[in-house]
Amino acid sequence: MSGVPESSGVQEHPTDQPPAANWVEEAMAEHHATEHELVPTPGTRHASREQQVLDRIDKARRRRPKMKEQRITSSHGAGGKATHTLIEAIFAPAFSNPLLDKMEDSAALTVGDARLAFTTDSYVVSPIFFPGGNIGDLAVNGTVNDLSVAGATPLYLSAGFILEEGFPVADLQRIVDSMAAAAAAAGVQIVTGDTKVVQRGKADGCYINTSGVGVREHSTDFGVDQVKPGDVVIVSGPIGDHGVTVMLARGELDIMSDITSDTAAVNGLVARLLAGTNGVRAMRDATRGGVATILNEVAKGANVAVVVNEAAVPVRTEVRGASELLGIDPLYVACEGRIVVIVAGDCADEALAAMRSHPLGEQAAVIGKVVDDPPGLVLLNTTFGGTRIVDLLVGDPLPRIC
Amino acid sequence: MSGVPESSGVQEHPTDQPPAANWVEEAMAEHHATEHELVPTPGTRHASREQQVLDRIDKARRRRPKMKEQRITSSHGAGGKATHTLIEAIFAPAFSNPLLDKMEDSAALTVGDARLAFTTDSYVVSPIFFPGGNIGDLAVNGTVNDLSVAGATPLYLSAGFILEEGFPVADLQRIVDSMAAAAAAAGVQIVTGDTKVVQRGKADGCYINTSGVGVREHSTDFGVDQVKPGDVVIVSGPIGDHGVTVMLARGELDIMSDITSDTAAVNGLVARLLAGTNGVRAMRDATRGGVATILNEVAKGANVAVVVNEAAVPVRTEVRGASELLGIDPLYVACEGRIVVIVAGDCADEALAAMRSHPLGEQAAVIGKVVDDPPGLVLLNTTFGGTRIVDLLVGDPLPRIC
Amino acid sequence: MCLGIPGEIIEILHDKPDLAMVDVSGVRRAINIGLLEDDPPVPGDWILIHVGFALSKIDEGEAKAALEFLEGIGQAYADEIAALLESSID
Amino acid sequence: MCLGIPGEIIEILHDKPDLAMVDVSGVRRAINIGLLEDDPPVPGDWILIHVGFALSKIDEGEAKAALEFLEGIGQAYADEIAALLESSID
Amino acid sequence: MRYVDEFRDAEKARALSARIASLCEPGRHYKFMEVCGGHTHTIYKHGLEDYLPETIELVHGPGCPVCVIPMGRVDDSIYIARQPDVLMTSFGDMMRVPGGNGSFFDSNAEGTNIKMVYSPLDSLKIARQNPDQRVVFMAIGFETTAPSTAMTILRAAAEGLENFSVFCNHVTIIPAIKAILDSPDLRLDGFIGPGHVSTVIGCRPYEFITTDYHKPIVVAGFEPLDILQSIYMLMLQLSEGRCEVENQYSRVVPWDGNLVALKAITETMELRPYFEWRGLGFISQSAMQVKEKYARFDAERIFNMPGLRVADPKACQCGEVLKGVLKPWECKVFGTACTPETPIGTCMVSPEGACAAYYNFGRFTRQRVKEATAVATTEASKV
Amino acid sequence: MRYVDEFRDAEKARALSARIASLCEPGRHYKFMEVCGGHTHTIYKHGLEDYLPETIELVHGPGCPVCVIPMGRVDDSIYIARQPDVLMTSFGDMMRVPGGNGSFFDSNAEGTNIKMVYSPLDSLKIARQNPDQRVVFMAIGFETTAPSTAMTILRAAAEGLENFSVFCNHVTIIPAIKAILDSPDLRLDGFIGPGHVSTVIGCRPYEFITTDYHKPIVVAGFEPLDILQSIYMLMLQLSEGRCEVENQYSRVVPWDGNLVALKAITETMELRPYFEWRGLGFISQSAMQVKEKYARFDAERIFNMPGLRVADPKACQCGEVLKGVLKPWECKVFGTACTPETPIGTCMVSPEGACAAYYNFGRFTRQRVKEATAVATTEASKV
Ligand code: SF4
Ligand code: SF4
Ligand SMILES: [Mg+2]
Ligand SMILES: [Mg+2]
Ligand SMILES: [Mg+2]
Ligand SMILES: [Mg+2]
Ligand SMILES: [Mg+2]
Ligand SMILES: [Mg+2]
Ligand SMILES: [Mg+2]
Ligand SMILES: [Mg+2]
Ligand SMILES: [Mg+2]
Ligand SMILES: [Mg+2]
Repeated sequence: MSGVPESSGVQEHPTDQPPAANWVEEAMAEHHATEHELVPTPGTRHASREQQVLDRIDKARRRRPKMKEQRITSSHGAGGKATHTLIEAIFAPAFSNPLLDKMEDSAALTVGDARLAFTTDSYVVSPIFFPGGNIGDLAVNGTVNDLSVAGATPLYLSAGFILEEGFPVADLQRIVDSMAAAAAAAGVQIVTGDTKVVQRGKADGCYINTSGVGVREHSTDFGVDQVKPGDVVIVSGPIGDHGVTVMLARGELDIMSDITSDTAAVNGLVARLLAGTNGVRAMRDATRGGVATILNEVAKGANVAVVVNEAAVPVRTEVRGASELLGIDPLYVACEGRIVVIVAGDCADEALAAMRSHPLGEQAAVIGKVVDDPPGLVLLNTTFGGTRIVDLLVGDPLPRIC
Repeated sequence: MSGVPESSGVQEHPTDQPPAANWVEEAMAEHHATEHELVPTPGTRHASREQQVLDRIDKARRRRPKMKEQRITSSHGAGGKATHTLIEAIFAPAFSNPLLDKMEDSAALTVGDARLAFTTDSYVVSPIFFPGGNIGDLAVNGTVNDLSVAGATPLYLSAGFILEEGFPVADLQRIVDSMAAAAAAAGVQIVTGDTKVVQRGKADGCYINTSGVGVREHSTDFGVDQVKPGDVVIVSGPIGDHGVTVMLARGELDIMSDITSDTAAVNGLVARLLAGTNGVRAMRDATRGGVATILNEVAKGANVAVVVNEAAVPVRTEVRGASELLGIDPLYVACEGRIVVIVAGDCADEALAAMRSHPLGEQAAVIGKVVDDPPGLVLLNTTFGGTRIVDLLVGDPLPRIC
Repeated sequence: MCLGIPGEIIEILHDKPDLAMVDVSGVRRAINIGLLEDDPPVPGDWILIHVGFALSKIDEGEAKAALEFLEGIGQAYADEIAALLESSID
Repeated sequence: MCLGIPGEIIEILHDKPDLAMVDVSGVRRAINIGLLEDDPPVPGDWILIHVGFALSKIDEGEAKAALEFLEGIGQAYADEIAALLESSID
Repeated sequence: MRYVDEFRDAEKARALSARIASLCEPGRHYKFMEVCGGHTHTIYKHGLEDYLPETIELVHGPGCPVCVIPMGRVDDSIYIARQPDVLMTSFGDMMRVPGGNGSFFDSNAEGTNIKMVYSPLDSLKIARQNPDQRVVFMAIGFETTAPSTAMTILRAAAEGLENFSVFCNHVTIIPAIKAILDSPDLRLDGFIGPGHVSTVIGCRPYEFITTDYHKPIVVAGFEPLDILQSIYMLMLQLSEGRCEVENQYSRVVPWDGNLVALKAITETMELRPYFEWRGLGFISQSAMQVKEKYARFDAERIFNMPGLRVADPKACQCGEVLKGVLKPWECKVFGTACTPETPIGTCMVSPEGACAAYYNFGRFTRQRVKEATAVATTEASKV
Repeated sequence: MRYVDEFRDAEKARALSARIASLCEPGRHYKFMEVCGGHTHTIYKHGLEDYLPETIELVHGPGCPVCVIPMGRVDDSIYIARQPDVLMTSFGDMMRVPGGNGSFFDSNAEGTNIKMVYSPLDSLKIARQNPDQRVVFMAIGFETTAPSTAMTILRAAAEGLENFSVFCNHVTIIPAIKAILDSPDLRLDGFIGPGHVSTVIGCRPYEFITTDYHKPIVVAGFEPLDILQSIYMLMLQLSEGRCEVENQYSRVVPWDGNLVALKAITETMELRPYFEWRGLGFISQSAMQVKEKYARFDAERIFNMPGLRVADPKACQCGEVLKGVLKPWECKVFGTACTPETPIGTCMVSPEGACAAYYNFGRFTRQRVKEATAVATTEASKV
């Protein structure tokens, strides 16, 4: 067997024309319906056929996204394109209000004279215990972080547990102890809670929701809409540790490593940063979807281009090894104790110095820059010296073979 | 076969002495260890043996409750004794702080000059759609209500979704639309959210967590610790509609009825009440565990006795019918739009009038009274003219046959 | 022992003649009436329901008699109380 | 096509001789080396990993030669650039 | 609710109460046992004892079908539920009853699938819907419930259902009453007879109580007035020196019982030589098992259960409490080894059991409760 | 990383780039096809085209093994996965590829159990751990991956595993190249040969390209310098008028391939008479099936799949795009019927496919991207 067949060539299938898939038929109908759009209208400026095709795509893109799927799939939870479509097609239009529409990590509220931040996240990590942490400290740190990156001082957390019948009480005790320790470390209090128990087989041991309230003591508002060309992009440390740790901890890949999750509360780091510079425009914690997703949100939200210098992005050797082996890109892998900071260009040095003075920011690095064109895109200067576009991921970062 | 055996009588089992269960052995060891406690110490006041036994039980009760089970069971989620034990044994000691320790429906926070209320609840109702509502409006109303009964004006909600892979998008859309409508009806905004997708078989379609922030505009603090002998107990309407509706909607009992859930936001009702009287001491929404559980919390929290007049408790005919058929007590059945209000005795009339002036309170009724002795107990004057103690439920209100 | 609840027969399910639709205070369930085959109930009859089965028919006459007895006692009691009160007023 | 990653053999698993523990930048996995049975690798050898199998051994000499060629081109390029710069200075 | 509300009338209760009081011989103390757990429940739920003079005491009998199931049978059920592809069904009441290694709830937490059903027939429906599961109905109950199980077995046989069986734990009330009557230190003056059992077995089986043991018995309904009237009838018998089987519950209980139901039981079940009762030990011929003829529906034959007994501590004194000889707190293990969370004896399983009720509320005397509610009622009426 | 980082050196790339530019004949346009999806990925990931003069164009070939799987085979896989007790495994790449009724992800949302594995051997482990499940490995890949599947079948046979089978979708690269070469309007100047396929089949099978079609081919490694060097070698051949099979990737690819691997394939698999490729239609003898001898591990024999084809619209023009005849936007269904969410042709499945890349970023010219990054780099270096 050499791979060389005796004869070859494209040929027609011997049977009758098979039926088309439903979606293909629908798509073809749409195709025929829009085909006339390509005929240049007399009297209008004549666009090239290529430009017309691009315009048509652009028009389709500007429509409110529709859910094409009839059922929720795992992609809708992966933080990439499907998640964004789900949010934009279902949640955003139904709940729309000025605070929600900002689509930040936390909502910026004002109650009386108090400037507050309010956020929520549910935690469904599997496995529940992993090197470097567990679902409990993750849940506390995650919500502390969403408040912190809004420039708020996290104060109060809620804790909602959904427990599966049969969950070991000893495991729950461990999780609760971790939460208490994480809350103490972050200087926040868990002030209200709720517990539900669901039937065996209706959960995965333990899910936790934490919501959080913080106070925005700074007079400036941070947010993606503050970002301007000329700003620089800083990450607070090596990326991807958490995501790779959890992926390997599931055991299905049979890969061994000493990587541990980076889960940590970043409020101390953020406080240090804000004390050291007035130039901060926006901050996000690089969780689900990783740094690449955050930067796409920045580029789209501020209508700017973000240019990243690949060689400057800190990635641990083992995270790189696991990523190469699995064919995934660390830029898309979740962190749980790393932040991405956009800071005015002339404040980059003082911001970096401030972050590096904190243990969680020792390896902080400037990884890129904000420019004006092409708006909405994240671009990468590769280590190799080339350039490419860093898009939103279509689904999860899955192990690839090709 | 007449039920009369030819011979009968207690006799020994023909085999050897069987082994005792582990827990029986442990319990017997404890028994022997405490047995000496019953020997009166010379020089101390001689208590009767009965009093000694009661003292020993009391002492055991005052110990911090321990989880005897090694695994979470469905009872831990039912709102009765097991839920209380779980909270007191695991969550309360780990997270303890003055705000949480009040164990109210929402935490009373102060941020700067702002007096806030903050609460959380997860919703795992099955079925997701039921007559009169669905998990979506339930989730909005439930959190609005926990804020309202703290005397706060509900302002902002978070929404955290845990979706099971395969959940129909159309169902999600229906739920989200209900949430939007419920939020609009209650005058609150959903300002932050989160969506997680878990593998098929790791959830039950859709779970929702809502957390809420409200502002406490009244200078007085409401809470169970304000309750005093002489206060009266009011419920805002017929009880048990929600719990019976959901129980029947599961379909397993094959019982048909026209009952619908009472799910509703009570903030308007509470506002009307607070405008009409200054005598309100405490309010709770009678959810999981029903009115009986709330009143037990009041009795224990305020160290008073609550005496309920059974004939005064409004219960719909069908709810009563279903309850009799299933052998459950409506006092323990969940409502989702009913509140229990404790009000100073001399303000009862104005409170009742205020509540009855609101559509959700049309059938409000004084159902009982707070007295000083015996502290910690809920007592019932039955319709029949007798009396009994209304204790916390040991588990769920289960269909009984005897 | 064992929870038994009175219910009214609304309809005999003709496709399943050992089942009857029974009403209990406005809620309805199909109840097996196979144990009453010696004297099958008809719509309007009241039965005692236990775990989905009709255990017996409720005898309206006996019920009435029982209530009359109780009322008799009640009346006698009321008369006595009245007599007592009257005597104390005197 | 198909993702292939170089890794270093750390240990042949003696209970399962067609498996070797392989290190890739500090992470380790057992890799099937059955396709290399004509010339079995030993610890210290580098192999190309694809879907859990070693597809071939990496030839250190060939790799060195390739790099030397590339360096040669690089040097020649540097020389030319230098010459160019020099000439433009002139 | 018809046939319910009429029998919960406080006015009539007061009248009956006065009659009963007038029948009490001065200085005499009366103890009546309500055999049936349903009666215990009614007494508790409606606060019926408030209508009785202090000299009449009600003793809660062994007639709660879940409370008397011994730990070993709970363990055996869990053993069956743990077998591959088993889906077990039972009544809601059973779910919390502890065996030697926890309850059905605990067992479900460890992975078994034990579901509540409202009716045994619902188990058949589940069996039809889950042909790849072996559905086992864990049957409990006295003669009231046994006919339903019997009808269910007959229906399964008629349909030829192959994935359904019954783990039979039906018990019979007469031997339990007899065991109590046989005790030398018995202190009971009469029995409130089990109304719903009697719809099936009728009133005749109680005759031995009057003839052999000379104790009166009144078969009673389940509304509070039914019970109060039955007590009145017992007092009347005592005061008149009579000793008879009387039927207070004649609107429901035919003197001869339900022959169709008895036939169904006899067709499918037979008496066991003996059966263990929680806290009471073995009582001969006190329970039913599936007949050989229906062996293919008999879980005891299908599953090879270990059948291990779990020993009650020797100190367990349920028998004495049931007979009215001991107060709950006088039992040696009360409140230490035996608590509502870990009940050893039958009186501790249900919150209405004598020991559980005393454990939870022993410190609150009935007098104290009455005073509290009286105060509240008076003050509330002012509102 | 050894053998990786050395081949990503920008310094050396600049030198190679200059050499390549110097070899360009003025006015001549060059089109090389990188056959392999792995090469496409490297080119995209490292931005390799920035090192090429505008006159050298890279055409992305049909060598992405998931992209070429036709909708009918995805549907067949889902059909198998829906059978009772089936647990299907496949590589992560397959999970999102749409069939006529959605992808594996969509199918899992409807209840199938299709799991990702890193290695085919992991499927065997899953089969051992789940004896009550029928584990089907949905095998894809060119000759690189086929040996792993072959070894897995041999291992399953040696162990006598009874609950494991393979749904074989292995394709062979040579017929696809030949199909493209046979096109009358071909506009390619040479081929970048698939390095990892060649570790198995060696370099000889490409000789017909040089002898019959007179196109040069260089078997290339997967680091960006490997590809750049291969382009240099192709340019050198063209400028010197040579037309040979050369091996740039000699550190990994032996000229004769891997005989053990070839033997494993030949032992377990044989060529199919024809096989459908997404967007390309049927190509004869372009895929493998499990041999009769291993029939018990052949999912196609075990499961009676409908084997229905899903028609590509006639307007689909992947063949032309692959041959470099058409630009993506010139395909009639581009952007209307065929989008990345609903890809009809192979070039739209992976985000690196020519049509998907153009759909997503067509409006941003390479020049615009280069300018943006250049500005950022200059300004950032000031920081
Ligand atoms: S405490 Fe009561 S229930 Fe427990 S063993 Fe003693 S008598 Fe029986
Ligand atoms: S748009 Fe591209 S991928 Fe789609 S059918 Fe046309 S050529 Fe093929
Ligand atoms: Mg965030
Ligand atoms: Mg958040
Ligand atoms: Mg989990
Ligand atoms: Mg977050
Ligand atoms: Mg709650
Ligand atoms: Mg509440
Ligand atoms: Mg709450
Ligand atoms: Mg649910
Ligand atoms: Mg609540
Ligand atoms: Mg979130």
